[in-house]
Amino acid sequence: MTDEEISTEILLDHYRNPHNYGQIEDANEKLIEFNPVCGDTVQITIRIENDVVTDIKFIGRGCSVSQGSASMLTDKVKGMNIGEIKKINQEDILNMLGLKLGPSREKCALLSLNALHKCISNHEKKTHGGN
Amino acid sequence: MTDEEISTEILLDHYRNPHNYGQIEDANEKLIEFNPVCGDTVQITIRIENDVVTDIKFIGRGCSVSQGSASMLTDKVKGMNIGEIKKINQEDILNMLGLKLGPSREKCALLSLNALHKCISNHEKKTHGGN
Amino acid sequence: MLSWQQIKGDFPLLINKGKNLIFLDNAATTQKPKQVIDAIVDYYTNWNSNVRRGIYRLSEEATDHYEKSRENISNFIGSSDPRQLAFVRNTTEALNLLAYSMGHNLHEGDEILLTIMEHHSNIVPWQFLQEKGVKLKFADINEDGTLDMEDFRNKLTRKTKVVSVTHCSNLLGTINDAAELAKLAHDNGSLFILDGAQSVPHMPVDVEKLDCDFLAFSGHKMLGPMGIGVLYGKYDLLNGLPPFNGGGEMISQVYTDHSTYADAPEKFEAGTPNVEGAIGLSAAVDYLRNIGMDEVRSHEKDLISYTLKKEEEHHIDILKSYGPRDMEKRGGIYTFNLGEFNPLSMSEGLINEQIRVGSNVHPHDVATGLDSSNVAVRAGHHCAMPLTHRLNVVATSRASYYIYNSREDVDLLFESLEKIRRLYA
Amino acid sequence: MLSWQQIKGDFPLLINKGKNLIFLDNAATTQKPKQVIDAIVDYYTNWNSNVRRGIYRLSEEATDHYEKSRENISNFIGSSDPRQLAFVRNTTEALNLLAYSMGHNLHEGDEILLTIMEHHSNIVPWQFLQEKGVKLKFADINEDGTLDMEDFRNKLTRKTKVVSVTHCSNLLGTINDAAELAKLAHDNGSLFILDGAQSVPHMPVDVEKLDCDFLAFSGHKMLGPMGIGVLYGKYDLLNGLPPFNGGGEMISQVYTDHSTYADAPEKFEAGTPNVEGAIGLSAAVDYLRNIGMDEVRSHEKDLISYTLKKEEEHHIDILKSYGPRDMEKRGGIYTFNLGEFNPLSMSEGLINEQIRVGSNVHPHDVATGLDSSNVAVRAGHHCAMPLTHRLNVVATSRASYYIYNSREDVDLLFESLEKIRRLYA
Ligand SMILES: Cc1ncc(COP(=O)(O)O)c(C=O)c1O
Ligand SMILES: Cc1ncc(COP(=O)(O)O)c(C=O)c1O
Repeated sequence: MTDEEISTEILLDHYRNPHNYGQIEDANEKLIEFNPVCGDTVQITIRIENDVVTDIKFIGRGCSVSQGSASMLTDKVKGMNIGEIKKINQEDILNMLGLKLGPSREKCALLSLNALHKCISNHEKKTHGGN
Repeated sequence: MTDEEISTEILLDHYRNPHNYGQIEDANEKLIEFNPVCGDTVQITIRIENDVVTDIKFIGRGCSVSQGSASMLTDKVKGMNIGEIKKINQEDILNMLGLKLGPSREKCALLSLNALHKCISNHEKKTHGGN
Repeated sequence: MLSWQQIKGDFPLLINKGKNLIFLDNAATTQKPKQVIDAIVDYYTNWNSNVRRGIYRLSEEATDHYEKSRENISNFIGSSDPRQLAFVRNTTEALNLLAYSMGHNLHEGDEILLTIMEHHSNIVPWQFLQEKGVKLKFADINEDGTLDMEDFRNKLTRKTKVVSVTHCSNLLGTINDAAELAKLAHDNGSLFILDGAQSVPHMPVDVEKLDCDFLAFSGHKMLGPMGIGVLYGKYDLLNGLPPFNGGGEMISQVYTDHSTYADAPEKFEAGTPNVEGAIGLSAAVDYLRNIGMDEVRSHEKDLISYTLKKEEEHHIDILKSYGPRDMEKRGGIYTFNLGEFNPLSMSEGLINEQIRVGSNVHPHDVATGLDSSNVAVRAGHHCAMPLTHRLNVVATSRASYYIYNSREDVDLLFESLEKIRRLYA
Repeated sequence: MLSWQQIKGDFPLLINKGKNLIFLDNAATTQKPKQVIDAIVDYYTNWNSNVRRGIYRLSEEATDHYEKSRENISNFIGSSDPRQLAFVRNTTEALNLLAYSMGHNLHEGDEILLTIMEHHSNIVPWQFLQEKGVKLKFADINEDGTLDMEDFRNKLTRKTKVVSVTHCSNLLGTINDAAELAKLAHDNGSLFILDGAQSVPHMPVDVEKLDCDFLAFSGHKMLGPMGIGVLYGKYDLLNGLPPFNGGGEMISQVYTDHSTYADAPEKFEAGTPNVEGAIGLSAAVDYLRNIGMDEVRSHEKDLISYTLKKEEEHHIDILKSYGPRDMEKRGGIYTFNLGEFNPLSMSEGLINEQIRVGSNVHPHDVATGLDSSNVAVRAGHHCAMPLTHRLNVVATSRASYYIYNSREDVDLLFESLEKIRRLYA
């Protein structure tokens, strides 16, 4: 198998049997991100304590790239602190997937990262904004 | 001199010293035709008796083609009856000039014919319309 | 007639890509034969100039080429007067022109009747008129993907000022009975607009036989260059419309406080026209005429019936396709899903179920999978979101055929679909 | 740098025509270098596909070429963000887009300040807004053909919402001080639009240095293909405008009763874009950048000063030319008359005088005469009727230069003018 084929297999594994699938009861952030063009949807629920992600789950519907990357991303960020998560960028996600994606599929890959970053930013507003 | 050069000379002669230049006092039709694109203008005054053009004059401003052809056309139609004049078409005017004109100059050449045809049509409306 | 194999040989891009490209996205845009590319090069090498206003020979020659192109395309669609054709950028612009221009005479309560299978280009421009109280109605489809004529008749009311309908759906492939719809519209006193984006390239279209008041189509979908399209209108109707864009070429006189306008078609061609585009499209029309539009239609009919036969043979369990199975009502468009993704009702929140429901393959994954087998199809809403929602899916995959496609391409499509189905099982 | 003679060698049409064509109608449109023609052929031979929505490789490559073209052209005009450029058909469409779109927020009594030297494309679209009570004002010119700054300042009032001005007059050749005008507009709280149709092709233009809010220009006037033009806008201003044309590509979501729109620039690119045009214009920009826009400007400055010198030397008695004689304020445009034809006041009727007054030669005759000496110039109102009337003439003849013109072309122009003058004497 080539590297590309291995990466595809890993992604499909995550797609078929997603990790961290579901909703957290005591989440302090919850957010739905949606790509109207293809209908890809990811909902993230996250529990942040002292700026550290203690738990994160997602539910969603969509293609292997959007859902597989959500599964991999939630694995990756569990236990990370907010500062580290904010540094995760497009590049990191594409490296995580290890696939050559065209620009239209990149949007799928970044759906869950966008959702996550929005959660973090909402959380910061609440805590640092003082309400 | 080539045919083209002779035709040009004739046209320029008409342009420099137009025939039938002026206004008829007892005209029964009078009409101004105007090409807004280049400002070419021809006014025709015409006397029609029993469907025959007994006199016709023009005044105008514009290029050699619009003014020269007005001069030649007024020469040509004096004494003609309405039926004959209505049959004069684009082709006839271009043959009369004997010049190869591009589409934009053809508009100049046809200015006075259009004016003349409108005069005739107005005259017919009056006489056959009964007022 | 040329063989279809020979025809493929006229397309430099297809020759270059060879087996690495089975191009099945022709409803989006088509490839160009060398005759069209040559016409463009010839234009820029021998005739290029601004048109109409120039008095020198080059400009008059360019004008001549431009107007001859108009005449040629006019003949192609059965229009008896070339002044009935205005050159625009594409179908979208033609429909916007109509919506903006007709909008001046539409008032609160007036209705526009569309169908649920319209392309966004035949929806959004009309939506702009909702601001002034104009109402849009959408005739529904039947289960088989054909237009629901009863619903159409019911929605055609005394308030319906305009009926605007696609001749062929770019998603279902449904060919609507344009002549019948035109008659219904006219009997009702409504104007009838036909979106010919998917019909003019693929079948004989005669505006006078169909009796449509306006017709819009795009050059790039019929072997022509990008950036050129056509709005046809019956002369008096076209000429009677208020202008759309203002500027050079479309005026008669301009004063600081007002302007007067040229007659159609100039009236609707503001600014320097795309002369290259007109000449390129004319060359495309020559190419198509040379094949014969009846032949084009037969060829595509053969490909789509073969497709439906293959579909039955392969019998991929989760495959579902859309659109009429009566070949008389079906263009060369094959839209399908490997398992359907239904739209989520965002307001109700997401349902907490596992992703992998019956091993559905999302259309994006289908397209990527096919691409890795060198088969180029489109996936998404195909600029027909209301129809996609009507079908209760988030997206579909679509293969669309043209003259250079063959039965082998269809074979490859199904082999690749089998492969994808196995991969995701 | 290349020599100007070498440059001419890049233009197939000019090589073909040889001595039979001295092309001096570059303000109308320009010829295309083989680099641009090749880019078009290359596109249709290797990359042609619809952009943005395709998931297969060919479409992604086409999208990549399309967006790289946007970036390249963005850099060329000093824009720091390619999303500030929307591709349109031409300058005319860009200005219509602005007028239609801004029109939503303009109300009775609001004023738009133009100048009397505007092209019809920067007048007629604004006139459409007069219907809703918006007022147009026109800043006048001085005797030397420069903008009357005092009049401009006086007409800039608290009601002026928009100032829209040409950077370079296509008739007088006057180069307006865009940075100064932008500053005046902004200090007044007005938006500032620059018509760059005659400046972007001919001199360095940096939108950020000039601080214009919007800039419009046409590809075909700067070696690019027909059918492509650019609207630049500061991102927040551009993105803040309501949409113009509706349809595919410009939407985010479409429902039967409403739609949401994409962000700029997609928002303003409804329908299948002219990908060929964008790629061709990008190739033209590469060509110009390679020469250097400072060099282009110097070359044209040389030609126009040489022209004015020749004019003085030949001293044709009835020749009158227009426009500033200060070369810093003058582009490569030479507009003139062999005797002036003043407009007739139609209402007062015609004055009964002989045609031949001072052996004036009508601009049409001038152009035809020059054409028979193979010199292609334009004659007429040059889509600037208000300015033509302001100069108190019915028409003018115009020679306009570009990179492939030479001093010999100017020599030939004057020799031919002498000949015409003699013929009509
Ligand atoms: C039915 C239909 N109408 C309109 C359009 C819009 O065509 P264009 O993008 O060329 O304006 C398309 C093509 O996408 C179409 O299929
Ligand atoms: C100053 C100016 N503005 C606008 C235009 C219109 O350009 P286009 O016809 O390419 O839209 C022109 C060209 O004719 C021009 O010279």
